[in-house]
Amino acid sequence: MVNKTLATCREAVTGVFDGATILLGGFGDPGLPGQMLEALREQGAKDLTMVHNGSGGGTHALGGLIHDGRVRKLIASFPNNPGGSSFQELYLKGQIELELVPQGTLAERIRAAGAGLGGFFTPTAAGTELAKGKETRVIDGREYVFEKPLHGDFAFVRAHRADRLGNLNYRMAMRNFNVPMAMAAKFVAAEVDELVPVGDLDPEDIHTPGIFVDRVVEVVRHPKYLEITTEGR
Amino acid sequence: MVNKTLATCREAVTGVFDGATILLGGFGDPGLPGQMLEALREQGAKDLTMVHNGSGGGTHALGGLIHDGRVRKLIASFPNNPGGSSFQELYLKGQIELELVPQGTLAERIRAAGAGLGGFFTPTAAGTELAKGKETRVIDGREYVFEKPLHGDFAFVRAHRADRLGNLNYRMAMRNFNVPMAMAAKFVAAEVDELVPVGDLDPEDIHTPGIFVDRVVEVVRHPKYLEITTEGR
Amino acid sequence: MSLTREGIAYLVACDLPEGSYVNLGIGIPTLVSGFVPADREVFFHSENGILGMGPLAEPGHEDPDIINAGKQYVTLLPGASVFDHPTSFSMIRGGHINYAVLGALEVAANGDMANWRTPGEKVPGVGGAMDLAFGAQNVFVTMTHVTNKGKPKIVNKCSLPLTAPRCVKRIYTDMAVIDVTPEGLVLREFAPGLDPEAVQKLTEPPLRIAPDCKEMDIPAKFHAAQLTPR
Amino acid sequence: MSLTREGIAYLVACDLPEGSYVNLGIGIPTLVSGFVPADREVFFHSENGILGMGPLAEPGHEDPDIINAGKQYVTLLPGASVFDHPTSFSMIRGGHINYAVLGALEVAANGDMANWRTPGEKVPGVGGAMDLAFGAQNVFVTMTHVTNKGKPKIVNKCSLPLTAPRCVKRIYTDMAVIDVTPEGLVLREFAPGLDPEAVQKLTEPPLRIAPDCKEMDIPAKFHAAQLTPR
Repeated sequence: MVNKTLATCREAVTGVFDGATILLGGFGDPGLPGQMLEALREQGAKDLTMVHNGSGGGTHALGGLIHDGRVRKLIASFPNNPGGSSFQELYLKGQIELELVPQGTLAERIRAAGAGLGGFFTPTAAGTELAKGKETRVIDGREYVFEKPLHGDFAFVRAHRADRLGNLNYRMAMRNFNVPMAMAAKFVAAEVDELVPVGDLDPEDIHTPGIFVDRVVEVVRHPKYLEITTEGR
Repeated sequence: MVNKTLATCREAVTGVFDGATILLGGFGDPGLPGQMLEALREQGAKDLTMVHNGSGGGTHALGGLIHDGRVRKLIASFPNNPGGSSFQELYLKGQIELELVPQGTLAERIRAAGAGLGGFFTPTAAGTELAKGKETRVIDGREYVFEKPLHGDFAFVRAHRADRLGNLNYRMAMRNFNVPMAMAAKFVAAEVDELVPVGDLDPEDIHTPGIFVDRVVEVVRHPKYLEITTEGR
Repeated sequence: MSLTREGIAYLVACDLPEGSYVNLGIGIPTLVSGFVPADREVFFHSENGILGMGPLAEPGHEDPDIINAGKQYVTLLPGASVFDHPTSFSMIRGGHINYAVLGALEVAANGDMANWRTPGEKVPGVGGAMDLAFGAQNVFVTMTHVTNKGKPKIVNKCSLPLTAPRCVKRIYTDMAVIDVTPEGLVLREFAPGLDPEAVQKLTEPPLRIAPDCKEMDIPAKFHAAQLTPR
Repeated sequence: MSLTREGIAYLVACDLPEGSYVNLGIGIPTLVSGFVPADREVFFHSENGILGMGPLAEPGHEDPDIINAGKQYVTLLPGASVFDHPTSFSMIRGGHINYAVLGALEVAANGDMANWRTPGEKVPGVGGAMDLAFGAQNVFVTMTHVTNKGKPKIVNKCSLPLTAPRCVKRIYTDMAVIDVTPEGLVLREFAPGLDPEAVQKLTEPPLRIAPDCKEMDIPAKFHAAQLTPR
């Protein structure tokens, strides 16, 4: 019997190696796998490349990982979110690298990785500082920038409900980066509010089919992780 | 008050002009807007470019439109579906043009149009007859084919439930090409099994948000249109 | 005289037609939704995957999974939908959003706009700003007419890094409403008590005066004695 | 001796591991799902947006909105999900499908495969064949070993238009199971009553014999007296 569930986030992050690229889901609190991040802090892997919309907040979760000096590079659209002090301090000291990507381009690069594409042309950023050094092309009279897929060695996401087959359902605005990220990594683990028996999720309510997911951990929501990760746009 | 509903498919197709490109949703029967097609047959526009997975069947719906000589060009992945005799006959006579596109590339080109991309690189078809004359590029050691977005002047789709804001919900395997097609045309009309009051569709159950949809027509399912459109892969 | 921040937002709200799909940036733009007439249906989009966003959630009634792009707890109106980031930015980049209302630091006569890097900012962040500026059908800018130091923000050429070139359609400030057209900037309205000359004095590029240019018709509660600080 | 079509499908089914995600093409491949051991969970994907597909629907119990890529009414197993075409082909092209089991007209020694244009066919159609051949992690081919005219289908070089170059991992025929490796074709199993020489005689490229090459262990009901016609 297929069983993708694990008892703890600690078990879900054991394979993370030094230098790994990690896709970290969520936007603000909804969909952020806060306990996976705490488990990752304990696990110890370093020189990580983290892919996330922001830079986390304070010294917890992603902010904590950065604060601990475990992140070599951040790929993000909005790393200067209010409260993201650890990143900002390290960045100004030259101790962390930043690849700044417009939010829509970030989402599309991750999707392209999951969809097996070699790259795409987006209009966003053409003619701006963020297109410097990038290939551009005029297509049907409009200028586009070439962007490559963004693959992860690991993706960590948070969903609402899941079954042992790895099928995931998200509540409301939890889908955000989680849906594309769960498609774009070699190993995908989800922390979820609730594990349900196979068949309880309606086929129409599964937003991330189990084919994309390797491991699932039930993590009852902790109010702490609903507060600490707040970041601005 | 916003009201995107119309009483008949006839009204929904009035704007179709000679030479228009029409994205036609559905795969087999599920999601095929059969009544829109019948209305289009009556409406009379010609020299149409139809974008659909197959070529329809017999002399009804898409098959009928082709049979009537109204289609100048078909963009499809599987036009030789069993029963699609009108297309096959006209094609062999040189009376209809064909652009053959692998099914995944077809879906992705339509999505790219809806997503505002200028094109993308796909591995599919690299080194085959279907890549002839196309730009190719080796990216990270693999060969890819460049494909451009496929926009429609019109898209016709079928959904299960809808509201006056144009929000659409699909049952089971109805989503297929309908989701990307509804994003990729200047004018989008849906025929639906049932119109419901605004608020009856759960925010999580809306697969095509109303922003993509211009017109909605309630069409109770006709068994006739569940039979006639059967086509092979 | 000039307008309050609310006054600027009010002007934008009046111009959003029934049935339009709108994304509001941070700052003055967030105020716009509060001034849409009650009988007009306008749909607000949030980058993180919401269409049909309502007002901020009442304290104690927050849904932890419903936030806006500014990470505030918000509500959903009947008919709202939720979706993932690729879909959300397809709406933006694909030209499905009718209006993006954005704050700006500078707008040039040709519609170039800068709003993502403030001069003193050492850590850059772009968020969804570029996607919106490149993708929305109409980019409306709201800003104070001049900087804290009294310098025009509507300039011949942007000095700050661009968010997008030639993207702005209309500018709403505490002094004026100005259209960006292929023939240059066109003054459409000026704040009560001002005149076109007063607006031109604080605007770097030359303004053409629209044939129907007029003083704003705006309730007194939106009037401010002085220019609104940024 | 050789195998029936069901026998070929049975061999494939035995090789699909627990928890694998599989897309079955038309023809012999569709028979595979019927031979997966009852205690083994294997998930079947359909291009039109289904994962977790079950058997064909019983007559009178068809759901009009649940069909497979061959347009047959099918069922969903518990844990199944439905999605749109872009997502479905992301599963395929993105390398998420573990096994695509496809019929073929020709397979070459280097793994080139041709299955989308039959020689006599005047109207071309490709469907999802290329996406599957390019995208799946492992492409398994099922076919009769020779054509109706007795010519080998496993050839030095494909004469028909390719579906994808160098895509095939393993070939299942009514005579043999053959792996495509960087060192060429490797014979792993031969049908009961045959020997490697008999297989080689009807195979154009040279076969290497696997060290553990053996006669198939397959129930007698799958044995056929003669080569199975195409």
